[in-house]
Amino acid sequence: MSFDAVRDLYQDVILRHGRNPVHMQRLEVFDAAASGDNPMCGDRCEVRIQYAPDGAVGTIGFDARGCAISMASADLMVEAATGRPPEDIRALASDFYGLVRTGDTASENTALAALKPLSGVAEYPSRIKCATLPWAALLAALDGQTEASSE
Amino acid sequence: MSFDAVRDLYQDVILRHGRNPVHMQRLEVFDAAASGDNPMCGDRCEVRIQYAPDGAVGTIGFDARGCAISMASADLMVEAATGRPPEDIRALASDFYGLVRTGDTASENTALAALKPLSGVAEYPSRIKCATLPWAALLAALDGQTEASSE
Amino acid sequence: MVGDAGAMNQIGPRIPGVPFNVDRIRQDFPILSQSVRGKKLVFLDSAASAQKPRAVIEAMSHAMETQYANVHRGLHWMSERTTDAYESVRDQVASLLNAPSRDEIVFTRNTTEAINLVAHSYGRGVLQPGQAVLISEMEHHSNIVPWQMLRDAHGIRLLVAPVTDAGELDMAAYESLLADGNVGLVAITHMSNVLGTYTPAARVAALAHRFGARILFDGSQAVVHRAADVQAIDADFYVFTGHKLYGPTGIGVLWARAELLDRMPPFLGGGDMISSVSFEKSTWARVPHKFEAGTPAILEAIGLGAAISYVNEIGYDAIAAHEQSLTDHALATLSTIDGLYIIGRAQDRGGVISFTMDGAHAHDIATLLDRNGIAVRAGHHCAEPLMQRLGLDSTARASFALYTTHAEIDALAENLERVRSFFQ
Amino acid sequence: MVGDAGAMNQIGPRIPGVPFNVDRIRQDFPILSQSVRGKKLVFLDSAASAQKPRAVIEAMSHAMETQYANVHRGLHWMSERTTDAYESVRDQVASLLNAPSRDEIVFTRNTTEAINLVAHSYGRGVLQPGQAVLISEMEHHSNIVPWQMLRDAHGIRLLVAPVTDAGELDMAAYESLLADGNVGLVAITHMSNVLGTYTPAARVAALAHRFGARILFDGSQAVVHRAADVQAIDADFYVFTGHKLYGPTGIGVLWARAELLDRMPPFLGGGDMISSVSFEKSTWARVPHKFEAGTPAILEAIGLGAAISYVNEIGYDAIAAHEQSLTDHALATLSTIDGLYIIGRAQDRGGVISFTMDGAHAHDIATLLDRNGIAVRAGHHCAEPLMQRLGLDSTARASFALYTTHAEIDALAENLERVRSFFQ
Ligand SMILES: Cc1ncc(COP(=O)(O)O)c(C=O)c1O
Ligand SMILES: Cc1ncc(COP(=O)(O)O)c(C=O)c1O
Repeated sequence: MSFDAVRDLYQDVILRHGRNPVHMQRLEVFDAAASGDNPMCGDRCEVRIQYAPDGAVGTIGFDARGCAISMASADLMVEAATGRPPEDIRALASDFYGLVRTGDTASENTALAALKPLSGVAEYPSRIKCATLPWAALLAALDGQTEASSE
Repeated sequence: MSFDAVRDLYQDVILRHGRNPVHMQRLEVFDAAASGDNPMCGDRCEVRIQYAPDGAVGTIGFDARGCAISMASADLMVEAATGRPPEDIRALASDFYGLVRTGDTASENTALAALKPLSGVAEYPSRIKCATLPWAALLAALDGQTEASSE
Repeated sequence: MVGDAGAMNQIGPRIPGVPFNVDRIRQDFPILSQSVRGKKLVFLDSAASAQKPRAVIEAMSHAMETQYANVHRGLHWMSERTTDAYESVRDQVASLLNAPSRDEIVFTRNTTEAINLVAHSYGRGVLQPGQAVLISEMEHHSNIVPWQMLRDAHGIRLLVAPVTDAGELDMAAYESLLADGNVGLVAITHMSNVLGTYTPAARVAALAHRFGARILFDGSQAVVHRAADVQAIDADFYVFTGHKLYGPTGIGVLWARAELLDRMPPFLGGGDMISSVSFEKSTWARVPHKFEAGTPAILEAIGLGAAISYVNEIGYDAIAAHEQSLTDHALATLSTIDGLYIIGRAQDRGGVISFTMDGAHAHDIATLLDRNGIAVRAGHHCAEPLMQRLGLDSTARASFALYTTHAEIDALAENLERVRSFFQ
Repeated sequence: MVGDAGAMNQIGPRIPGVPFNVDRIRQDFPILSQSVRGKKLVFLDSAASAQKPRAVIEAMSHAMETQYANVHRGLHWMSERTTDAYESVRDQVASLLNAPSRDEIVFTRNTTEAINLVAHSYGRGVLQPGQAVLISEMEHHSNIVPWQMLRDAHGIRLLVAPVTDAGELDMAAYESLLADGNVGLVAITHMSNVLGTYTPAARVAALAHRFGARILFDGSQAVVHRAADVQAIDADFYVFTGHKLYGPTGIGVLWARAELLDRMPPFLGGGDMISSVSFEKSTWARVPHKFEAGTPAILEAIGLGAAISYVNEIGYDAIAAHEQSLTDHALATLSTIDGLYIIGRAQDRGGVISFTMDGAHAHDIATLLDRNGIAVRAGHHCAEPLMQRLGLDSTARASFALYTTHAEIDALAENLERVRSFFQ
């Protein structure tokens, strides 16, 4: 018995980001912040953002507790979203939701490439929320809300 | 197809008493009265009694609506119980309950003989209450209550 | 999404487009070949609870044998698959009722619990003391008692729309009760379980809405015999019970408009209906989960899904046509029996026929018929106030299902003739 | 009366007196031979819901195939027989719990509904605003949220008895809460679904009574593993849920002392729970029917009856001995795994083991185990307040049933070693 079969879900990049999320930091100064909850399991993720002068999202920090999937997803999200205008982030989020639900994507959004390691989650329906939790918090922050509605 | 098989339940004496209950009459003067309800079907039976000077039940009348079994049972009850002291009636009732539940009896109570035609009801569990309804009302009246508790 | 699960598990599926064949259909119901008291079972008590096709029995067994775990909270395969199976029935029910959204489907134990849920949650949470709930004279106890309890606990008035001598809703009286009544909610049967009467649902709903009232339909009987479309009739709440629709016991349905469910406080508290819990304060899950506390009736939902698939495969059109023909035949045949009175003669009626007979009490009729294997119901049919209205203590009732045959109705009629002579 | 119905339907009944043989027992559970993701299923999530023996599956199928109709209201053979089958399960449950009377057994959908029934009916009908309900820190949401709702609706205070670091009820604190608290009702778990802790029920009940409080035990977990005797522990209310006791979903039980049930107003209104109905006023049936509105979960009660027969045939002594051995083995084996922490170390505990692991989140543990066919649960187990008390977000939980084997526990341990290296 081994866990080779779960490598589709737990790729090295996920294990790495899951273990040591580089962007896990509470911004002391921020323009918007929102939290998301995964009530089923107690995972929680707070995202804080600073806007750049041009309206793009300049800096993103998150504070989270949760599984490897949600931590890695949050960390990769920061990398993929930082520096982009809100509408780009919303489009990217939508592509990302498609990716983790179906395991695949037709989108040509190049920013999605860095998120592809998370596509394996589609095989584990109950884990999809782990991957989308940080995104739900980020989208809520962009909308000026403080709580992501649990879908 | 015929109904010969139900003759065990609907013996002639029952059909006769069911159709023309001789003792169905509302006593205008009475010492005690009680009603019983069969909520499942809307059957209702009111029993009124007059005590004789010696404490026995001198006269019994009933007013009822219901099926052939309950009408016949009420009518036969009046015949079996009239003139007896309350404790005899209680004993007879208890024997009668045994008879209709089991279809048989070990009792040597001679008064029971007239009630034997009702023993066939034991084969039709949901009809047992039809047979016991008037007795429940009579017992309640003897106890000075006005409503028989639906068991 | 409809039909897949049931079709898979079904033994001997009908070929779509093949004409309705009641003999073939009866083979799907194992119990119909049973004998009772030495006679072939003639089951004419389907309005109380219907028999179950093999597809339903198999779907439940199959789940227990191959794919079962608790739902919603599990990360493992068995739990995920069971959750999928359970949740897909929500889609089936939404499609059955033509509900705008699957999230508007709440699973309950039965119709009774569904109405109690509305009475508690909408009744205490949204209706104001002084407002009225308007029901009709031909309601089942399940659509009376919860409103009485609400009246007594919350100061709601209870109004009752009369039925005509023909056994139809008195539309003029209904309208004037609405006009005068400060009615917050109408709760009315979509089809009477005593008289077989269909209420003209769309008209009844339009009137309720004209006077600012919401409307709940008790679809327990209606949904068994004809397609129900909550959007077409413009209902606000629609409830039904699984065991009459060829499904198992233990499962019922409340449909309500999303905006109403959102405004309603939860009814039962516990697992699965929460978003978060602390001793100070808990927050609720989104609908429909807010109304499904605790481990739901998972296997029963799966059984209901198979029942819906089964009904869909046969098709409501075929079912309604068959049952209409049975009803016409029964009305014609029973009318020829001397001293037999059919109760109710609504214009629009289905296969539920109550009757009385001179000289024979309903109980005695039922017992005599039972002796020959024929199951009918006798009593007040959980509609005591309707009995009072009709001046009756009880009736005998024969009710039909998609598996009922014309020959069974002939057997009923023949035996009723015998009952008549027996008591003469 | 216990045992007959189930025994009849059971395939391959065990011979009484034959020693407990888990391999033989596993053959009674068809699902246990299934594969998951290509691996043999190792089902260690029975505390969430247990798998069903063939006896249960067959009892339900058999009823639907040969003997089914609605209960209580029918005069015909099918209805009488189905009523007998349904009502005889009341006897079985009474005997299971050693209840003084069968009329004290109320069927509900599950534990959650049973507790809500008590919270509504006893809570609003008997408890007075200002009185307290006392629960513990280790309750399932189902034994928290209904009391919160009662608090908010009816002005009851909610008190919480702490648990010790070992995961046991803090008896001293419990006693002083009782002494100070004007406590009307204690509602406490008989066995924790997170920690496996048994509460010392008789002591807990005696203390409650000394201070004039009634006591409800949530027996959802306890009744699965050991015989429960409501008279021996001197309980006032006892509730459990069928699907954890190898029965179907959709059925649960409330037992309460007759004198309490008599004083409690009805909870749900509708058919079957009434004595008479008029629009002005309805009167209630006697208990237990007063609390069973509408068509009950007939088939599910029959399934529960078969489950109880099954458990009785094996015997609680044999079950408890087997599970004790499993639990000891699991505690010993899991303790050797580096960085794995078992949560709770109660003196008296059963086969429910929660744990955490350094560097591995419970979700990830569950997913990795699932990949190898091993089903465990991960999360807060519907006990968020307990998680807060323990300073945890979630745990992984392995739970055992009478069909669990030592080899399955070894497989769990082996795979947990792999999980550890995977995340290191
Ligand atoms: C201790 C305890 N109480 C209550 C419940 C709730 O049971 P149900 O969901 O069947 O109502 C459970 C299980 O989920 C439990 O383990
Ligand atoms: C019209 C109607 N409403 C409500 C009910 C109650 O259904 P249930 O007993 O399944 O809750 C019934 C059937 O008993 C019915 O015929």
